[in-house]
Amino acid sequence: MSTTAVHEAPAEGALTREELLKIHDLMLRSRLLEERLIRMQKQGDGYFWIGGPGEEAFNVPLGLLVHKGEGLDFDYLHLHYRSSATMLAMGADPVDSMRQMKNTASDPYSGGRNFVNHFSIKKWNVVPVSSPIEVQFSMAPGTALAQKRHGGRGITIVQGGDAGTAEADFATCLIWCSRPQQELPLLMIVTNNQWGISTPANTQHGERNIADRGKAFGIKTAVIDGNDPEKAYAGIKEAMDYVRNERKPFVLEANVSRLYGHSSSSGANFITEETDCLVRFEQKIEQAGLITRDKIDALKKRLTEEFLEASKKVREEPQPDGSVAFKDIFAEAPQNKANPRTNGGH
Amino acid sequence: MSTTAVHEAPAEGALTREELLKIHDLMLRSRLLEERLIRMQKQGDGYFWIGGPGEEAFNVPLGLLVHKGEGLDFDYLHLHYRSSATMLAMGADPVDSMRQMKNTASDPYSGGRNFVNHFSIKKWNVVPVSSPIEVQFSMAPGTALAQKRHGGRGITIVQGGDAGTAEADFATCLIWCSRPQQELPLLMIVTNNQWGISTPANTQHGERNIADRGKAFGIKTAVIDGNDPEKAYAGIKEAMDYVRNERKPFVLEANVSRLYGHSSSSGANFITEETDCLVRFEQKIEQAGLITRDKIDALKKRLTEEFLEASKKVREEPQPDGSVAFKDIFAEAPQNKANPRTNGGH
Amino acid sequence: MSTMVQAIRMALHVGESRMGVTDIFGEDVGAPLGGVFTATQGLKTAWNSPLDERGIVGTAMGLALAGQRPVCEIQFCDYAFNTIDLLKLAGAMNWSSNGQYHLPMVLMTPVGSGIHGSLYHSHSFDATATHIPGWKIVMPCTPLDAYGLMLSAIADPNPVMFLAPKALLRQKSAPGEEIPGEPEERVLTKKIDAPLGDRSKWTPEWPDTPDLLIPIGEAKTVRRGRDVTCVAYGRMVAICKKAADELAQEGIEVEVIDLRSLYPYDWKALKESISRTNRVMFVNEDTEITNFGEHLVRRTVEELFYELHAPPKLLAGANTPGIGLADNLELVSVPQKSGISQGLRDLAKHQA
Amino acid sequence: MSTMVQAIRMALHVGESRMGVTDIFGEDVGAPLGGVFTATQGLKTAWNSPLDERGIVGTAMGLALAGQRPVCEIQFCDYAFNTIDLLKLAGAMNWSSNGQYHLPMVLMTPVGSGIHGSLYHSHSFDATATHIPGWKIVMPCTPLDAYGLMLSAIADPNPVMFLAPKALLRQKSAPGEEIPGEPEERVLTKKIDAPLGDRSKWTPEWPDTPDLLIPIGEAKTVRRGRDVTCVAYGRMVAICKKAADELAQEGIEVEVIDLRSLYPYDWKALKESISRTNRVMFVNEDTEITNFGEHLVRRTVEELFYELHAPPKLLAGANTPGIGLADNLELVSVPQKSGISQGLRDLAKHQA
Ligand SMILES: Cc1ncc(C[n+]2csc(CCOP(=O)(O)OP(=O)(O)O)c2C)c(N)n1
Ligand SMILES: Cc1ncc(C[n+]2csc(CCOP(=O)(O)OP(=O)(O)O)c2C)c(N)n1
Ligand SMILES: [Mg+2]
Ligand SMILES: [Mg+2]
Repeated sequence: MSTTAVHEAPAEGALTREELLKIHDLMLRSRLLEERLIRMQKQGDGYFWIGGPGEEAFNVPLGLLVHKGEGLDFDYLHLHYRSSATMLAMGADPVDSMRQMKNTASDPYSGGRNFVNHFSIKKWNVVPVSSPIEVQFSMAPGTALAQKRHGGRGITIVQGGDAGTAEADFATCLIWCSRPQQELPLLMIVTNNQWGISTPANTQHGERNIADRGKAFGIKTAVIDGNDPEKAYAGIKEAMDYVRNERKPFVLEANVSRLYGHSSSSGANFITEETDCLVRFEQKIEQAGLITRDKIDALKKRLTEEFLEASKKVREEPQPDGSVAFKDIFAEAPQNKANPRTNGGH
Repeated sequence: MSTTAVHEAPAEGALTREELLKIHDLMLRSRLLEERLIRMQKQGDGYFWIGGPGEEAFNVPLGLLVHKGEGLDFDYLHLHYRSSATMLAMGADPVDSMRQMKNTASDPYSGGRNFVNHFSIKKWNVVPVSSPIEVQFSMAPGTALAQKRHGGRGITIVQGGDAGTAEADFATCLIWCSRPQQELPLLMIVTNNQWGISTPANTQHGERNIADRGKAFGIKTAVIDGNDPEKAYAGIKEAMDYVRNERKPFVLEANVSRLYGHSSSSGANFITEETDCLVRFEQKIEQAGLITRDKIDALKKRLTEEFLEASKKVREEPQPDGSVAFKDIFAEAPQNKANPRTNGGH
Repeated sequence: MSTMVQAIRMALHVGESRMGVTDIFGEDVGAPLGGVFTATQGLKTAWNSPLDERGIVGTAMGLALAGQRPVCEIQFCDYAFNTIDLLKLAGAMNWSSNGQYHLPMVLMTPVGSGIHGSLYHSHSFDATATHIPGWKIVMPCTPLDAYGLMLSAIADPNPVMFLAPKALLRQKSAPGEEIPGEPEERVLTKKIDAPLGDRSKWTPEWPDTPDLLIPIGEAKTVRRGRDVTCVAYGRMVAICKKAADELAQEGIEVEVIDLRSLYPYDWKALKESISRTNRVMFVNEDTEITNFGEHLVRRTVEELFYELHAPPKLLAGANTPGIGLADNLELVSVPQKSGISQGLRDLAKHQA
Repeated sequence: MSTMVQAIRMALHVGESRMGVTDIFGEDVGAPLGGVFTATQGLKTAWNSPLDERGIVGTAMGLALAGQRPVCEIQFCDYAFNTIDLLKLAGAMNWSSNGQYHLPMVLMTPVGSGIHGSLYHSHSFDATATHIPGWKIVMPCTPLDAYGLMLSAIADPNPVMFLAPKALLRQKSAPGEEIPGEPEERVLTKKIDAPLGDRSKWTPEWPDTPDLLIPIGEAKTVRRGRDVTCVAYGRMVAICKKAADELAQEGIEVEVIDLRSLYPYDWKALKESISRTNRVMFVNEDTEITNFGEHLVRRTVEELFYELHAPPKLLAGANTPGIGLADNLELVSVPQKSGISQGLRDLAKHQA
């Protein structure tokens, strides 16, 4: 079948059939995971939900394009609380998200201390996601500076929402990544869903595009459709390649949707008015003959059951005991090198 | 004499002979006052000096163009520690600056509490100059918002240096003054002397012009030569007229000099490498036949003596006593309107 | 029986309709949401701001400098820590301007734990706030006090911080503690709570409530007792009261004082009580090192050392980087009734 | 006889040459100035930053997350109050990441009054710093301690704040307290102080100084005494010592302890001394409400109440919005020798 044929020999730069199906699989997993997490919260298996349903078409390609690993040769990720699809695309275990939702002792990201989708994965350079908006943009120049000095192809990726760009940190990042002769390999990403909780972007932001703020600093910028995974993949790849090769910053803005509202505090109900990137993409690959509706439905069914079962198991996992509150406050100090003759001065 | 004739019937928009001489007189006064303050500090009649020698060509026209008075119908000024020429142009008494330098009880701006050139003049809407860099840019939207609502022609003027634009507050001001349908009558001024203490601007700032940062927000911008009082006057007037009439923001950047270094901490010695706007302007008006060198010298001599005498008097004025440290912490509370039946709840 | 959040809303309505409040603003403060806790629904001067706490505080300062009367909100006090420099500047405005510029602004922000808020929806702000000179600081624990203290905050010519214990915002007033003029519960809700769904055509019907200003600086004794004085504020007051009521069954009579105003605070009331009971415990949620309760302990030993029949006690939050999400983590991080009871019992039983 | 600022510079040199320090940065920290107090002259990893304290702290955090060892400077602690949210985040990094991410960063900043600094060059930071969990905090008052504590701060895998009493930065070490290996004064200056004028060709000659780490958490007794314990840090130590020496002529023997580390602090040393003298005064410059000295008072009455023969005292800064420029204003706002002597005398003479 011709469309298939096209996809067996994809056009220059286009994604292969396998890649497109992989992306769909990850988008679907991410969506179903978030929907499971929302259920868990509504059933009382967790106190609060916030996450990324509606951003899969952008976040999955991002995760696939990350150069994953630990240390300066790999990409550093300063993400926010809507990045679950990026994490799954990188290979994170969905069960761990359920553990953080249920704040079990087994939650690998925060040990039951933090809200769901507040990732922290040292072996992949994923620095702790923090609740305060935008502070990641003040830290990102640090990892990028270390990488600039180190050389190689590792870059720093920092991501946040649209409303958050009004915080100081976004401007700090623009300034620190564009210092003359000190430009940093830093990819600044704004996932623009046109909302800050209940506040529409167009009531607070005079910028035509938020990315335009990079221009005064001579930073390259682009605005892409984050609801189309192929466009997103291409846009992210182009920006990343530039940052990797030129060792210079780039501001990438992507339009995305917020499909379940802001968080469980606003009800976490499906918003029919917003574009659903998953539905859109499934229609496309179905029409292109890459997959049948039956296959999609079967996959959906299997994953839904898989996640439900996992959530039941997680529910039984032990909670951290009180002593955990006092663990990890300080890292072990190195053994004291002090010279007894003078240490303490007496 | 032709040039004079030209100045008797000035070209459209050009300044009259009288205006030019007035500007020169104020520039000279401002310069001599700062030089007197520097002397005072070096002689031990004051602990610290920071001020604006080198910015007279910009700051004097600014002061002359301010719509001066108290309340929403007049301009609000959020200035910084280099604004003495603006204050003198508005009619401030040079002796009061000496009082603040010597931290006398008679210092009207801070009662002997704050450093010299930290003005605060409520009757002219001059809000307190603060040592922390750039915070005035976070407060300016407040006075501008009140004026927007009030209507009329009063505007808010906020001014700071170039290095300080790296602080959060500059970005805050850009965002808050350009909200859709909420644009504020706010003139943002950056006096760019290419220095932040010892740090050259071109080692830290990737912007071609700092003013360009306004463009992403659809804010009008301009960059002018702040060392030429005629160009400065025209540039400020154009920006001000726009803000006054359109009730919209404007970012104005002016290149200026820092003629005595950063402050007394860096020696406060004359820097020969920088353009001296006063020398340049005096040559010009002398050649244009507006004034003779003798007249300039005589004026300089008279003012120098006048300021010296004043500084001697100020030296004799009493210092605040300790009780002043505990005055003015809180404003008088209005008399208690509480209903005794329930106040305090018992 | 209004809730605290309704009481704050009614006070803000009085503020904007009779006391000259010009602006009530912050993130999600305006329509349609009217605040993440609904404290600002239906108010005619309420508006939404950019997501920028520094801009919120700075703009409030500018408005106050221009003679307006702003009430600004920081959505959670957890997000006010990037504005401390501006808060210090606001507190210094009158002083540094030689008394020229008053700054009549109110900053309101929800504080404290008790809603499973994890690291960044559980912070206390009392230690930080009381260390900033030039501010008055109030922290009510009942709807009526919230109403009266908000009115006093608005009337004050100085910057006033209004710390709202977030876990109490939806609690109803006790019988007899209604705000004069407030209608019966269901009616009030119908009149002033925004409806679900489309709110574009909704306008509230404000009940006629009086100018009942509760003076800043006056504590309230919520329970009389001869044996031990327990000084608390915010969410801790009710817990201390409950512990005290239970201890009465053991024959221990605890006097519970709600400080209500953290600065200036009612030393006269504390002194009178401590001099009578000779034993005192201070309770608050903030982390225990450099804690406002330690100031009260210091003042106590400075002035009342020889009145004390037992060492004064402080029960405060654990010195951890945050309050963990899991119940067990929050329970060991914030004072609980059991610990409060034990502390009070030990004090009462303590033999000098 | 190095000055404190030279000692810090030598420690930073050891840090970058032997201990893995990768970045020493902040406003005017790099060439040509090398810091407004010259603390960073001639260091090979020193660089100038934009005028943005949030960027400085954030970038230091990022560098530490990436395995670097940054030492960042806030030019004056007076300008660190817009970064408290980031400092709190840094202190929470190890805890919130379940122990995955250590944050080996040093933040150094000049603190305190004594140089006629007026409102914004006189701030103390000890109250604010000690209220932020997850940080270690040191505050030396001699060049040798500055050297040894900076080395310990650099070696520590956690965020450490190095508070430098600005009025002491140019003071020389006392005889016998030199840093081992430091040459004679004039020679040292020639070797490591940047010349006036053009510095582009200048490179320092670093003396060979040892890895003398002074452990974080150890106080130092600077004067033995049986009658009263006086606990201070930073600029107040020498003033307390002087007051104590004078009081000796009245027959009052004061024990003066330099805390040196504010967190963790050496409770063992304080406890031992207070249990012996039964009288204690804490002295610091920060404003007196919600002050770190109040924590020490609280700990004292909590654990040593019955050892005390007099109420424990705190002498701290006045609760004013700033320290005024005029001498009279500073004198009444910050503890002075006369007040310290009087306080100690009263304590010693106090009859229980
Ligand atoms: C510093 C700070 N201020 C306020 C909040 C409360 N808050 C949480 S999410 C949010 C809106 C964020 O909007 P945006 O940046 O567009 O990201 P989105 O949630 O739309 O993806 C706000 C105000 C916060 N978490 N941190
Ligand atoms: C928030 C803050 N950080 C640091 C300082 C110390 N400082 C005083 S002036 C100055 C440089 C300001 O440079 P610029 O903004 O260009 O103004 P200029 O002095 O050149 O006119 C610095 C870093 C300060 N006063 N405030
Ligand atoms: Mg958004
Ligand atoms: Mg400059």
